[in-house]
This record gives sequence, structure tokens and C-alpha cells, in this order.
Amino acid sequence: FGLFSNDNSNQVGVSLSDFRGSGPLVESRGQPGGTSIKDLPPLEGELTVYVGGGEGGLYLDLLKLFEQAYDGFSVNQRVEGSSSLANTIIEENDNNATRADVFMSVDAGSLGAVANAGATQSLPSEALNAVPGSFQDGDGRWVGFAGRARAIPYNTNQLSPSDIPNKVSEFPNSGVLEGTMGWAPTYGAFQSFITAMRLNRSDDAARSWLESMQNHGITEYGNEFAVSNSAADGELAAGFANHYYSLRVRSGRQNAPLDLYFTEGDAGALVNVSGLEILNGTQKGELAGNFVRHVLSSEAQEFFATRAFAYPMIEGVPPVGGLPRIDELNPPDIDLTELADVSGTVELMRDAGVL
Amino acid sequence: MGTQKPSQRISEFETVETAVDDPERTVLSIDGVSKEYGRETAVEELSLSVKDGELLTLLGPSGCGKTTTLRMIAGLEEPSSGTISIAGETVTADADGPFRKPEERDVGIVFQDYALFPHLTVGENIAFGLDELDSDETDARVAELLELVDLEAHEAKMPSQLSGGQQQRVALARSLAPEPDVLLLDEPFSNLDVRLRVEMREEVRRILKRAGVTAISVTHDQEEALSISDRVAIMNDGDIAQVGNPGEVFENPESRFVASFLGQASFLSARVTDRLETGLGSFGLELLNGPIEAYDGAMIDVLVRPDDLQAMPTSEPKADGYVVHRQYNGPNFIYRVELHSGDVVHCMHNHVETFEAGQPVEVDLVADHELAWYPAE
Amino acid sequence: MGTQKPSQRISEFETVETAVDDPERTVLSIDGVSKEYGRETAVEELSLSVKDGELLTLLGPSGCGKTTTLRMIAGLEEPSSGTISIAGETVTADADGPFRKPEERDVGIVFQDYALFPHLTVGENIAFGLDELDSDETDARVAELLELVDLEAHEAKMPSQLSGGQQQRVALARSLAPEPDVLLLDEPFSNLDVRLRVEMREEVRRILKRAGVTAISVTHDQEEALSISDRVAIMNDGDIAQVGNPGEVFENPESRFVASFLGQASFLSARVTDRLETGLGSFGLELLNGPIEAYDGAMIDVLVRPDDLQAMPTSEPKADGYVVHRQYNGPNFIYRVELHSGDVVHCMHNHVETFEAGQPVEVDLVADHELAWYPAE
Amino acid sequence: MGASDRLDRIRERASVADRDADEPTVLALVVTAISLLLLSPIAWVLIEASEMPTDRLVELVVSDTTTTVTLNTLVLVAAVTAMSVCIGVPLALLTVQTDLPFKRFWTVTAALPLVVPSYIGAFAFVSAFGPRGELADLLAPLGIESLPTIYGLPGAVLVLTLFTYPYVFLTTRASLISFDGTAVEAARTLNASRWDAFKRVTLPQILPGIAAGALLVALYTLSDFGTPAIMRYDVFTRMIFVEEQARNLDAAAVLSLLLLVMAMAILAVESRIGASRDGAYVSSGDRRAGEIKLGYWKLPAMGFCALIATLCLALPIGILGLWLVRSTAAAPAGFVFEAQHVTNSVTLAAGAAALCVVVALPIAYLSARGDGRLSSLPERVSYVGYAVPGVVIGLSLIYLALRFVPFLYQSLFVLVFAYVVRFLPQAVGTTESSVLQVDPSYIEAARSLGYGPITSFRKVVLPLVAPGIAAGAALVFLTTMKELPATLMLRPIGFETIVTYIWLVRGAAYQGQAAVPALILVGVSGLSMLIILRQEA
Ligand SMILES: Nc1ncnc2c1ncn2[C@@H]1O[C@H](COP(=O)(O)OP(=O)(O)OP(=O)(O)O)[C@@H](O)[C@H]1O
Ligand SMILES: Nc1ncnc2c1ncn2[C@@H]1O[C@H](COP(=O)(O)OP(=O)(O)OP(=O)(O)O)[C@@H](O)[C@H]1O
Ligand SMILES: [Mg+2]
Ligand SMILES: [Mg+2]
Repeated sequence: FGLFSNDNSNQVGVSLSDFRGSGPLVESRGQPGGTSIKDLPPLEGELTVYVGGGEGGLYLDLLKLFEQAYDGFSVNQRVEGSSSLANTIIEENDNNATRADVFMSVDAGSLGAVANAGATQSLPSEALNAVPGSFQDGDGRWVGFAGRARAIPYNTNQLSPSDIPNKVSEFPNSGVLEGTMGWAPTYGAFQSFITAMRLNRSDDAARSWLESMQNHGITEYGNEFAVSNSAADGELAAGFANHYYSLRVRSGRQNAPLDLYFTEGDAGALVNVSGLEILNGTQKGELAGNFVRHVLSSEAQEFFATRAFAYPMIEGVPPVGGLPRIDELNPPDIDLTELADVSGTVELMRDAGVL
Repeated sequence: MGTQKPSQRISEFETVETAVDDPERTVLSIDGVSKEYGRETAVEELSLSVKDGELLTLLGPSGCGKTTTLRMIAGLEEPSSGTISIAGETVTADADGPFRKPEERDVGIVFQDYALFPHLTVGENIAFGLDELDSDETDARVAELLELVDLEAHEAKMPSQLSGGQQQRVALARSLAPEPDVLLLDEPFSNLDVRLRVEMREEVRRILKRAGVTAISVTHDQEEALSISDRVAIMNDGDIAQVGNPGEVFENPESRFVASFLGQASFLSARVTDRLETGLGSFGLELLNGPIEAYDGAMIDVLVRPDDLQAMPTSEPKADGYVVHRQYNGPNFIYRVELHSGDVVHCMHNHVETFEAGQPVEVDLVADHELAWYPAE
Repeated sequence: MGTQKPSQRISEFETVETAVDDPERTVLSIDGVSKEYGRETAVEELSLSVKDGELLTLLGPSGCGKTTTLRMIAGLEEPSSGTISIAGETVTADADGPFRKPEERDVGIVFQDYALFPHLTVGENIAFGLDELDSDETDARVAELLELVDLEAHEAKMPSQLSGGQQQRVALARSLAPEPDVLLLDEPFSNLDVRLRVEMREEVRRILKRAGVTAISVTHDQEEALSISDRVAIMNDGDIAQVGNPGEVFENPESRFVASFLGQASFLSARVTDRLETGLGSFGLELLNGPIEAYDGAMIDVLVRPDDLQAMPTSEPKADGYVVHRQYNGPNFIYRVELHSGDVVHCMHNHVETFEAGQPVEVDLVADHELAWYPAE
Repeated sequence: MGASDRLDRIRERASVADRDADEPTVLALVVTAISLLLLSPIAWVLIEASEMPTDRLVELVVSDTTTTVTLNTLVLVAAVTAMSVCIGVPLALLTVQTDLPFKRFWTVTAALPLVVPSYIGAFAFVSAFGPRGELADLLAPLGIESLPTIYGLPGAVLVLTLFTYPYVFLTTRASLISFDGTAVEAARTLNASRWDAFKRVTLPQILPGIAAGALLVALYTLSDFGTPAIMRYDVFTRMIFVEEQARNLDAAAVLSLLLLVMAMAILAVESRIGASRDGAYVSSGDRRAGEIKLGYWKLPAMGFCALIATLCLALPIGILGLWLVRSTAAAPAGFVFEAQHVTNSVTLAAGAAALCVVVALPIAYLSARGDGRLSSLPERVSYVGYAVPGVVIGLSLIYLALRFVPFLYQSLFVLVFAYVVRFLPQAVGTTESSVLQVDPSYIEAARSLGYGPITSFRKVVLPLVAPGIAAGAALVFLTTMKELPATLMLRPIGFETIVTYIWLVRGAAYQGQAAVPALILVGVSGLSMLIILRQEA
């Protein structure tokens, strides 16, 4: 990797191939653009990171890689559900007992909740500048580092893309989708999707959509990996899920008859993000800022793209093969921070009999 | 009681004859029954038969197998070998049929520890076995039994609210309720005080006799055994040592064991010549029961009980021995006398005469019956 | 036993005098003690004192408060009122000090159900109270006690491996080990068979006397009470009805209750004139004990026990009454006779003469002692 | 003397023996303090719930969802409890009172399912019986296209029953073992058949034992989130979870209070059954009832035992084995399973077990020996925490620790305390029943031999109740090993246990990586189950 071997870069104990995943989806990727960690100030010291979200476990690999990269750097982490951690952080902040320096969450809603509780510090401008405005907080309190698009995983043996309406609002009227879809309403990302629908359209529209989907016949799952898996199995014809679950299914089962469909301009095409914020009580603002920049480095972004199958947030790192580029997607026009209003969504969903 | 007519009371002696059809019929017969627990033999080749309406008492030291025997009769244990028949029908497993379960035998049992059902009232306990009667009949029968055992006032109590003696009576009533052919009583009076015990045992005897129930009662109270039983069986080590009517067993115990188990037995060693030479002097052989000829010249032990001997204070030269112990038991004293011959005997005395320990005494044999004897050991 | 010298044996009679310093000293005194459980009074205004080295027996019907009394002495219950002193020191709460807890009193107790510690061996059970001795001394004391109760071979066994009698002896040894001032025994022999019971009670008396321990023993066996105690206290309904040495209490029971509790008592109703007119004929007043003058012309009940009376078969016209019941108890029969006067009395008879029920009999008063009597009720 | 008779005497005497002026007050004070501590998490629930505006509160409580879910929950609790009794009681009877061949073996297999976390059991069932599951794959070539769905109520009931019935099995077994068999013999001599005698004599007396186990099952079911979620059955805990996820803590608290009301109702029902504790659950009889000869029924009986063992043990372990074999991808660096995880789990569980035992002893002692309802109140209180979902306990303790003992926040102390709150009743129950079996005259004997009450207790009672305490400790140990939600929320930073590891890798869909730790979890907990069974023998 000659690109990284210029002289003024710092010495890092890991190379791009350590960050990059493997497998058919990752083959034949070019060199990523963006800022390399070699061009960043070295990470030095001990950082405490709260990692929110079950599949956030994946991010532990990245933290390990950073530790390998710098002798003087180590991370204390705590992995837990992202809402749970958000609650904890808010509680800690209320009692001036913040334990973590950085909150890294799979869900912008949790980031927003923490930010709205006034528990964050501002982020370094280098970090904010690297990421498109729609994937960060309007006030710069959090920044996205990996995109997670809502998608419709479908079974290619049962459906072709043309069978699927390009608006989710049309789904309840589609004959082919009747009684063959699945969702995971307790899952945070699904609730964000409904929140987006409320923001994009209206509460009433969201409620009636939920009701009509139920009348249309839909199966409930505990999580969206299960939804995607069932679509691959043919148990479902299609479902509602984050896009990367399908990729993960396919990376395990190469010939799975599973593909993704993206709706247009509505909540079904929401691109939510995993993001970072620096917490209020930290004594290590500088280290934390540097850490955020590392997460947005080209190596780390390559990691998210190839290992988590997420949408990278910086220019110069494309998503893995087969996925439309992020600018080809047509997400609804909403402020992701507003996704923090989950409670209204939950009440609405309960009202509609979904929860 | 004082107000009953003599004629009525006489019937107590006769009930055996009146309440059963054929008092000679054998209701229970046990034939060569053994019971082993692992390597331990609790009962060994035991045979016994009990006649209709008879009250037989099992007497024996702790651990000799009394409870085990009762349990085999009730069907709660299966004998390792041997046959048991109840009312002419074999209840142990044989060619004619399998082992008969407890509920298939007409046998009632009063357990040593009562085994009342703690979750049922006194009335419900008594009614437990009456499942063939309708509810009115059941109530009537329960009332009748409560009256019999004098617990009318306690019908609604729980067993835990009763004293030991009351519990025992409930257990008795419960087992009598379904009118069993054979009733087994395991130390039914052991937890009662003397007065109550005497009253209860007469009462139970009366109840049994009136109902014509055949019963086997276990006890380790000799007085109880002798006073209420038609026959007494002395058990030792898993087997019956002797069985007979109370007088027979008391007066002619067939072994030292039986003798020593009934009454405060002492043994007087004696040499048989044409007379009997003992530490108390020499006596004619007619004093002994049974043929003694074969033992001419040998040593024998003669059974003497406190009431067979009389001690008289005397002066050293004429004395047969010294008083070594005095036991007061109300109506009289029992003195333990060590004879010069080395034998230790017990003599009973009316309490007006008291001797001190160490008193030289002359002991006279005052028995008015033939004495039992055993070859010396 | 047969081999011991008389001189040695005599000491059994004397130990009270030899083992204690001052046999007249009062070791335990109970003064007006009551115990209420909720609304029920278990013990009421009971007073009693026991002298050094004395063996006192509490005798009484079930539920009369015997166990409660012992528990108050031991400090396991606190009296509702009254004072208890042990060895001169008040142990109930008073101005001088608070209620003294069980562990602060030198009182040992042998429980009715032994309460041996099931997780400790025989030796460890006995050593349990010996915390002030070093381990050699403890071993020595345990060995001594094991010998005393004749269980040397069983030191290493667990209580569950012992028979009932053996367990009782371990319980006794355990409570004697710390040499208590006062030892309390709650029905210590109730679970033993007759033979073992007689042996054990003599043994225990010997052990207590040798150790000079003051003891209170509860029993409901009259024979046991009379034969081993220095004094007997008869309890009734939470109070002491009479206390005295065994002979005194047996011969001069102060109340009908006491009389009826000791021996098979019958009462002969009599009119006092210058003689005594009874269903058995007329007798001189010197037959009675105590001054009778005040009762001239009144009805009294005279206490007669089976051995005070003799029944002779006779023909109807001369008869005093009929035999209504016959009880065999080994050495003799006891006949229940219903007199023409309506009284029911018991007569004892040597077993060679047997009468049938319904037999008309003449009853003679053969008492060789003064008879107790009570004003008619 | 009969069992209940003995028990009565014990109670009566004990209440007197403990009546010395100062000791009971001290004991009562200690126990009151403990009870207040145990109830402290409820304080948070109340505070949080009180912050909810009344109109929203009313709306939430009367919403259709609340009604439906309440009904669902009650149906689930009732069904699981009933099924557990139907499985646990016969198994207990078979292994205690009959001549079933290989009794020891079946006893162990019948008790062991308790060591399998029910969420792992649920995963296993879904993998085996779900659509496209292992079984469907096996049957597909045979032309069997679809299996009856195992999702929903039937699946939830099945899975929860199979992994919780051992509570009923263990308590019923204990009752049967200490049940005075003479009563059955008496019944049979009164012409009751075996079945009659069982119905009329044994059953009423072991009922408190059955009820005690059923209570644990019912409260567990009430508070479990994982299994119904996996089995896609909508229950109360899911509602609470959703609110918690949505960070509507006030609503979560209100719902938790509703859940507590249900728990109280269940406790009240159990109290009524257990009230006449004369039963053999707590007393020890003199003689075991004779063995029931199974005869021709031997084979079906063994078949029943084998079926349960297959479903509850062979199946989950087999599925875990399959995951293990099939896991192709090497674990990413963030997912290395280390010996430290096992050590952490075991240390925590051991700590929780030890603390529970210490805390349970005074509560159990007071309840067993005290007189009147008041003294068994703390025992009842100890069940409350058991019925509260782990998430709620976690939230509550974060809140309380941050405010009142900030220096303990995120320390193992708080975590262990959470376990005590959740699992104490298991230790209280076993300890109480063993205290009840110690004759109080032992204490009296010790005191008359010169020892104070405390020394007497230590020298005499403690050694005798030790086996009961050990069983309680083992139960707490194995449930702590399995506990997930509170562990996740309260563990110190960087402190991972077997279950948090399993949660992590499952969350990232590295199913294969969960197999080894899950097998280790089952193995370690299995050892503690052997302790429980050994002390019975
Ligand atoms: N289930 C058993 N297992 C092993 N041994 C037993 C069993 N039941 C009784 N035994 C033994 O069998 C013998 C006889 O016991 P049993 O109970 O019949 O004696 P018992 O004559 O009734 O004594 P007690 O007068 O003490 O009641 C004893 O040695 C006893 O230890
Ligand atoms: N803890 C208690 N609560 C209420 N009543 C009690 C209690 N203990 C004893 N009693 C009552 O006090 C009375 C005396 O009981 P106690 O045990 O002293 O009798 P006892 O003379 O030892 O009888 P027994 O010969 O049957 O052992 C009885 O009526 C009994 O019911
Ligand atoms: Mg017996
Ligand atoms: Mg008593």
C-alpha cells in the first residue's frame, strides 16, 4: 500500500488490509479516499467508550484495531442496547457522574436523545466537515460514521423488483405482498422508520399505514436479521429491514435468493446513521475528538463498508458492491435528530395495535 | 358404671361367645413368615394363628419384630417368605393369586404414632374409610364412633389441637369405622397416663368384644398384655417364643427369656437329688412343675417371683442372706436379697414391715403353685 | 451384681447423706409461680422447694403443667408471676437483677424426646457443655460419663444409630457432664420397655445419688414415682396437690384426687356413728386415720385399695355383692365387685383362686394399716 | 409422632424459645432493614411512575394494548404454571415414590433443564422446530412441507414450561421426601387405593410444596422477557421493554407497577395454598411410604422421563453442538471468548449465592420461627424483586446508585445486590424449610448446657440447616449464571461474563460463537445442580 507510505505520516501498527473485510462482496475494491489514520495525530491515552446496540459488537473490532495501531492507546468499552445506554448516559449526566468519554451508537435516535438532554460537547470541525450535513446533527452535537438504509429485502424466487411499489404507502394495496411480509416492530430501526414516516407525512398517515399493513397480513419478528433471513428462506416474500442484514445473510449463504429493494423519497428509504458524540463530563475532549476523526478515517470507513456492509460517511469510500451509492438513494428530507422522538412513535404504534 | 346391673356387666365376660359366629374359626393364620431387610432379618419363620373375635397381644423387647409382623398382616410389607391367610383366604402371593394390597384386605391398623391425617378434622379422619356410605350414614357412624371413644365435643378439631391420648382415641375410632375383620393395634396406649391407660384398655377391649373384631395388639407393658388379652404371644428376635393364655404364659414360661420378660423374675439355682437343694434349704421335688427325673444330679434354675418368697428379719447365724435393695411401689416393698449361695432374689412385702439394707434375713418359699424351672446354663 | 459385697450395696441407701454437704439446704425454691399462655393458665401459684441432693418426682395427669414447671425452672419459659431461686439466688426477674437466661443457670435438662444433636457423635454430644475444660480434661470427663451410663463402646456412633434406651442414656450423660446444681428429667423412661425401664431408673437414681445432684423428674408412671423418689409431688391442674415422701403420699393421700391417682383406689361410702357403717359391715372408728369426731352422723368415703380387701365366694344370702370384672395381672387377679350398697370396689387375689363373673362374694376388709377417708361429696 | 403434629409443636415451642426479650427485636430489626433494602428498587418505580401526567397514565393503563397484553400475560403465566405442575409433579412422584429404574439418573435429568437459560432454550426450539428449522430440513425430503408453527402462545408455553418446570419438580420432590408415609399406609388400610390415598392424603399435604415451586415458575414467567420475545408472543415485559427502548421511563415504571400488582395477586394465591403449611413441605416424617411398583408402566414412565430429557437437554445441547460445528467464520477480534468470562461469571454467581444465603438466613429464620403473619411478611417481600423484570431492576439501581451511593455506581456491589433482589426467594425458601425441620429443643438443650442464643444457633442449628442453605446457594448460583438484563446494565465497564458475551455475539449474528460459552454455562450450572440433588440424598 504505497499510498500510505509517505514520510510525514506517523507510524501505525496496522495496515488497510486489517480493516478491510473479505469475501465476494469485498473483492476487487480500489484504494479508499479520504484522510488516512496515518495523517492523523496519534491516539494516546485511555478512552472510555459506550457502544450502543447489539450489532455494535462489530465495532469492538475497530476499537481493537486502533489499540493495535497505537501502543499508548487503549479503550474501555461497554456494549449495551443503545436506548439503554442513552438512558444511562442521561442519568449519569444528571448526577455529574459521566463515566464515558464517547458515545458510539447504532441509532441516531439515541444520539439525539443524549444530545437533547444536554449531555454532549461539541465535535471537532474536521470531523463535521468530512460528513454530509444530512448525516450529522444540525448543531454539530453528533456525527454519523456509518449509514444504515431502510430497505425491502425480498426473495428473488418469489418477487421481481417490478412487483414492489416504489412507495411504502402503496404496500397495503399490493396484491403480491398480501400476507407475505414480515417486520420487527420492537426493533429501534423500525421505530425510527415509523418516526420518519410521521415526520415525512403525518401521525395519522403513519397510524393508518400501520393498521392497513396489519390488515394486509404481516408476520412479526424479534429482529430484522430474522426478517431478512426468513425472506432468504422463502418463509417471507419480503420484509422491512436495515439493508446490511441482507448483506450479512448473503455473506453467510452465497446463493441465497435474496435482494434489496429501495423505495423512493419516503420513510422506506430513510438512511439512518450510526454516530458518535463526545460526552459532557469527559476530561479527555482532545483525545475524544481525535478518536472521532479516526472513526471517520478512510481505513475505518473501509471497515464499516466491508465488514458491517454499512454506507460509509466520507467521500472516497464507496459502499460494497451491489449497493446503490448513497447519493443514488432518495431518502426523505428529515432531520435525523428528530428521530429521537421515539416515545410518540411507540404510543402511536401501541395505538395502532402493533406494539 | 356403679349404676349398671350385675347381669349387664357379666356380659363382658361372654362377648366373645356372643358377638362372633364361630369362636373356633381361625381368622388369621401366619405360616412360616420371614421378612428380611437387606441382610437383616426382622422376622424369622414366624407362625401364629388367631381365632375369630380373639384379642391377642404381642409382647416383646424393642426391635424384636412386632411392628414388622403387624405391617405384614396389613399388607404394608410383603413377606420375604411364608404365607398369611385372613378369613380363610391367602393374602400373600401364591398360585391362586397375587399379593393382596392393603386396601384389598379387611384389616384395620392403629399406628404407634397414630398417623392421623393432619389436614383433616377429627370427624373427617374417622369418616375417611367410610366411602361406601352415603353422607347421612357416614355422619351417623362417625357420631357413633365419637361417642364410643368419648370425643363428641372434638369432632371439628384438627388433630394437632388434641392431646396425645385424644389422638390415640381418634386413631382407634378411625380404624374401627369400616368394621375390619382384623384390627391391629401398635402400642395403642403407650402415650397415656396410668389412669387413662387402664380406662382406655378396658374400654378398647369392650369395644372390640362388642364388635366381635379379631385383634392383635402390640405392647411392651406386661400388665396390659396380661390383663386385656385372650392370648399372649411373647416375641423374641423375630420369632414367637411362646404363645398361650395369660395365666399359662405367666405361670409356665417355657424359657428363661419368657420368664424374665414377665414379672420381676429371679432364678434360684438348685441341685436335683431326690430332693431339691437350694440356697433357701431343701424342698420336695413336687414343688416343681413338669418331669424332673431326667435331671437327677444336675443343676437347675427355679423361677421365683417376688410374691413366691417371703423375707423375715433374723440374726446373722440363721440368715439366708442380706437385704441389698429396697423398692417401694405403693402397696408393698420389693426387697432384693443376696443369698449366701450367691443367688439374688426378689421378695415382696406388704409395706407395713420395712427392713433396712444390710438386714440379715431368712427367706421362705411361700409359693402356692408349682414352680417353673430350667436346666442351668 | 451378684458378686458385690453387701457392705458396698448398703451405700446406695446412704448416698444422699454422703455426696452432699448439707442435705437440709434448699437448692431450689419455687414460690407462688404462675404461667399463663394467653388466656390459658398452665401453672397456677405453684410453690415447691427441693433440698440438696434430693430426687423429687412430679406426678400428674397429662396437661397438668409438669413440663411447663420444668421449663420455667430451666429458664426456657419466664413465669408470669412468682419467684424461683436456685442455690440461694433468685433467677426470675426482680429488683436485684433481670430474668436469668437458661445458659446463666446451673440447670441441666433431659428432654422427653432427648433432643440429642443429630450432627454430633455420642462423645461430642456429651462433651457439648464442657467448654471450660481443655481437651484432655474433656476426654476424661466424657469417658467417665460414658462409663457411668454404660456406653463406652458407642462413643463414636451417631445418635441415629442408637436404640431409644441408649439415646436416653446419652441425653442423661450430656446433661450431667457440666455438673449442674439441678437436673430436670422430663419423662425420662417413657419410651423404654418394662425391663429396661426398671433397670434404667435404678441406674439413674444411683448415678444421681453418686453425683449428689438435685433432681426433679417428671413421670406419669406411679410405680416409678414411688420407687425411685425421695419425695413425690402430685400435680393437678397447674398446682401441687400434695407433696411428701412416697409412703406418706401413698398411705395418706390428702385428697380424693391424689388417692385416685395412686394405686387402683376405690371408695367405700360409710356413715359415721360411734362406729363406721359400710356396705361391708360395721367397723370400729380406730380403722380410720385422723380425727373423725367432727363428722359424727355424716357420710364419708373411705379409701380402699385392692390389697385392703379380700373377696370370698359365698352363696347369695350371705354375699356383699357380685363379681363384675376380673383383671389378670400376673401374680394375681383384681376383681371388681359391685356391692349391694352400690359401691364398686377392687379386691386383689392371688391367682390360684379364680372366680367367674356374677359370682356372689363376701368381701372382708383385711387392711393392716389405718385407712384414709374423705367427707362425702 | 405425626409430621404435622411435630411441626405444630415445633412452631409453638419455637415461638416461645425465641421470645427472650432482646434477640427477636434485634432479629426483627435486621430483617426489617434487609426488607427495606430489598424493596428499594421499587422506590424508583414509584418515583418514575409518579412523574407521568395523569391523562397519559390513564390512557396507557386503559389502552387496548395494555388490556390485551395483560390478558396474554395472565394466560401465559397460567398455562406455564399449569403445565409445569403437570410435568414437575409426575416426575417428582416417579423419582421419589416408585421403583422406576435408574432413578438417580432420571432425577438428575429432570432437574437439569433449570440450568439451561430459557432464551437459549427458545433459540434452540426455534432452530429446531421453526419454519425452515433443522427438523423441517430433515423432513423436507420426506415431502413434509410445513410444520405446525411453534411461534406464539403454544411455543412460548412449551419453552417456558420445559425450562422452568424443575422448580416444581424440586420443591415437590422435597415435600415428598419429607412426607410422612405412615399417613398413606393408614389410608390404604382404610381401603383407599393408591390413587385415592394420593388424592386424599398425599396431595393435600404436598400442596404447599407444589405451590412453592409453582410460585417460582409463575413469577419467573411473569418477569421473563427473552423467551416470549423469541417465541413472538406479546407479553407485559415486552411492553416494558418497548417503553424502555423508547426512553419512556415513566411509562415503563407504570407498566412495572401493573406487573407488580399481578405478582402480588400471584403471591396472595400462593399464600392461601401455603397458609396451612402443616403439609410435609416443611416437616419430616418418620417413615417413607412404600415404593410404588410400576409394573407394566415402567416403560411408559421411562419414556416420559426420556422425552422430557430429550426436549430439555438433548435438544438444546444438540443445537448448540450444530452451531458449533457449522460456525465457519473465525471469530472477529472483538469476539474472543476468554477464560476470564467464565471466571467473571462464576465469581459473580458465587458472590451472589453467598450474599443471598447470608441475607436469607435471618429472613427464613424469622418466618419459620416467628409467630403470626407479621414475621413472614419479609419472606413474602423477598419475592417481589423476583417478579420484577431485570431491566427494571437495572434501571432502578442505576438511578439509586448514582444518587445515593455514587462511589458504588458501576461496581460489582450493585450488580451483586441486583442479583440478591432478584433471586433471594430461592434461597429463603430452601433455608426456611430446613430451619423448620430443626427441632427447637436442640437450641433449648444447648442453652441449658450453658451457651448463649447466638452460640447455640451457630453450634447446633447452623450445621443442621447447612444442606438447605447449600441448596439455596446452588439455586441462586445457577440463576445468576443465566441472568442477562441486569448484568448487562449494571456490570462495570469492561467486565464481561458468559451471558454478556453470548448476548454480544448473538446480537452480531455470530451464532456459532455462542455455542461454546453456552455449553460452558450449562456445564458449570449443571455442577451446582448436582449439589442441590446431593443434599437431598
Ligand atoms: N425398613 C427397614 N429397613 C431395615 N431394617 C428395618 C426396617 N424396619 C424394621 N427394621 C429392623 O427390623 C427389626 C424389627 O423392627 P420392628 O419395627 O418390627 O421392631 P418392634 O418389635 O416393633 O420394636 P419396637 O418395640 O421398638 O417398636 C429391627 O431391628 C429394625 O431395626
Ligand atoms: N406454648 C403454649 N401455648 C399455649 N398453651 C400451652 C403451651 N404450652 C403448654 N400449654 C398448655 O399448658 C398446659 C400444661 O402443659 P404441660 O406441657 O406443662 O403439661 P404436662 O403436664 O407436661 O403434660 P404431659 O404429661 O401431657 O406432658 C396444657 O394445657 C397445655 O395445653
Ligand atoms: Mg414397633
Ligand atoms: Mg410434658
